[in-house]
Amino acid sequence: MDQFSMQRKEMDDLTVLYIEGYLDAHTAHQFEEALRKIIEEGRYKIVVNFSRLNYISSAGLGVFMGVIEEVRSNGGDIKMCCLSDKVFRVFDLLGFPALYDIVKTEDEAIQKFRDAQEKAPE
Amino acid sequence: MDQFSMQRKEMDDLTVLYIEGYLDAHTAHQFEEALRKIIEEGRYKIVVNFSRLNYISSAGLGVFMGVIEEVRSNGGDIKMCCLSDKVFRVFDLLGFPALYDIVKTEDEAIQKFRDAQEKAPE
Amino acid sequence: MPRKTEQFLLVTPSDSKNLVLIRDLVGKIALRAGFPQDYVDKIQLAVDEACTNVIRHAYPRNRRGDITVRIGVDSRKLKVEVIDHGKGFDVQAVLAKDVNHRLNELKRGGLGIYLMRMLMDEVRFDVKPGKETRVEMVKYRDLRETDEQKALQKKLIEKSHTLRR
Amino acid sequence: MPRKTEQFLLVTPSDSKNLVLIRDLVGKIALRAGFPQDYVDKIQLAVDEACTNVIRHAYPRNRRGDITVRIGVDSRKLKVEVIDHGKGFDVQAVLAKDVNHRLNELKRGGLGIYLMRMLMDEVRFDVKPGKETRVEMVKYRDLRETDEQKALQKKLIEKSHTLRR
Ligand SMILES: Nc1ncnc2c1ncn2[C@@H]1O[C@H](COP(=O)(O)OP(=O)(O)O)[C@@H](O)[C@H]1O
Ligand SMILES: Nc1ncnc2c1ncn2[C@@H]1O[C@H](COP(=O)(O)OP(=O)(O)O)[C@@H](O)[C@H]1O
Repeated sequence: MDQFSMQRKEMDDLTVLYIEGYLDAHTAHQFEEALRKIIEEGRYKIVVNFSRLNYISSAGLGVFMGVIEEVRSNGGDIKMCCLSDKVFRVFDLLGFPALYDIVKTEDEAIQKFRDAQEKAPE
Repeated sequence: MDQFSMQRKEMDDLTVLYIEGYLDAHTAHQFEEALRKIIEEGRYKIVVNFSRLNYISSAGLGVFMGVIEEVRSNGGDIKMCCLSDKVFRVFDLLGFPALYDIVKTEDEAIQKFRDAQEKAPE
Repeated sequence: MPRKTEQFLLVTPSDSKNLVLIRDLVGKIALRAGFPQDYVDKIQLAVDEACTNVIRHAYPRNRRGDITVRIGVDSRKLKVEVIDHGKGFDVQAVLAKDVNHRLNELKRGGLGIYLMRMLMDEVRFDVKPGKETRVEMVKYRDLRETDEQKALQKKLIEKSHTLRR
Repeated sequence: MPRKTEQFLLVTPSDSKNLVLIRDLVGKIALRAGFPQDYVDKIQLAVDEACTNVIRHAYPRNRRGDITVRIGVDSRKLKVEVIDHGKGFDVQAVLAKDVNHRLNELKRGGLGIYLMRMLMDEVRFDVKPGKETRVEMVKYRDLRETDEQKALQKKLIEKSHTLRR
């Protein structure tokens, strides 16, 4: 009966968060906690992999809105990959594709971070 | 959304009916029709294979009660095999194991018909 | 495990195609409330039997009524009420039929109420003919087969042996 | 496809853990009524959003109320009503906030009602503060995106481009 679960992977300064199941007002706080923990560790380059996410409601979308400012103001970003058509449609309805990098594969998301690094090396 | 389905196999004078899914008051009439059709064809040696049946209510059990007399009075029988523990428990609660041959495998059910034939050849 | 009673209510048309909706909802609530799978199976079947009776017996063919299922869960038990507003029936007469009668009638049913009583810890009927028929069933979290249930089944099995051809 | 309206009613405690029960029931009814999967997805999400609002906004923290979901299906449409008996809200004020405001507020939500209006063909609110808040949503079997829905989204997308860093 576990509706929602997550897994985390680290690659250098990059964190990939895999989310699975149903992300609604009931499970959104688990997701928010996981994101906040990553941010508190000072890791601001985050890829969220949606490949196993079946469902998202505005409560799940709100989690992104709630942390994105902090992440970006620290030179990071949240990039999203591997959304099913169904989940993408919800993002699309809300104009998220203009606000976030939403890409097809995890590699593409990672490459976006690498490209940005090359353009603006610290 | 198909809750219940069936498949039929013929071996000489024996008919095996495979039932699958949920057998309740909604689907019982489909099952009853299939059994009646077999009987109308004059085929009275019937094995019902439960291996893919997930659920049975008294409406499903009632189907057996409704045809067994006709089947047996024509020298046949309905033997049942491959019940899950859950489905067997319902049969057991109602004392069916004393009224019907309920066996573990399809081979055993078939063998029971063959043994009976040898003992009482026509 | 909820401290207070949590109440759920489902009303559907009295149609056999809705049995699956009712079973699914009741099953999810029971499982989530921490009942073990074999209890969940029993609760689902008992509720199915009560609802099947509403579908088959409560309303005349030309007037489709409703089935109301009320579920309450607390730290000790799950209670389900199955309610219809149909013609009702003579509970005493039905319950008075002993195992003997029941088995002789097996061909044409008569198993539902017996199953409900075997599967649940408490089964009560409250019939106000033409107004409301209510079946109330309780399953406790930690209670295995009662002596009454064992005795009922023993009688049935003895009887069925004598009926066996 | 039912000729007359078939009515279903589900009442659960106003708790986010019940969203999954509500979505599952509504989804099964819509699917069985012959709605295509993408419509079923939209109906489920719209109902989830309306129920999430009840859970988040309708009742004070110390008083848990109920969510009532009423579903009606007929040959033309599916209608869902989500009802609470909480504090209500000023519908005009909320609807008056244009896309501009909405996007500036994205950080803290404000997406639910917008989504409901995008996903369903008709959305109506009926608020009797302190008594009953009712959201009525209709999805027709054969109606694709309305012009209003297209215009709403166009405005939102234009706005979000200007907000993009
Ligand atoms: N909700 C109900 N409304 C009217 N009659 C009922 C109802 N439930 C049970 N009954 C009566 O009780 C009898 C016994 O029910 P049951 O043990 O479930 O067996 P069956 O339904 O197979 O006859 C039914 O035949 C019916 O006359
Ligand atoms: N059932 C309700 N009871 C009370 N207030 C509500 C209800 N539904 C919506 N509202 C009000 O409408 C506002 C907008 O809702 P919505 O667009 O879903 O966004 P959000 O819930 O994220 O604020 C809410 O903030 C709330 O004030």
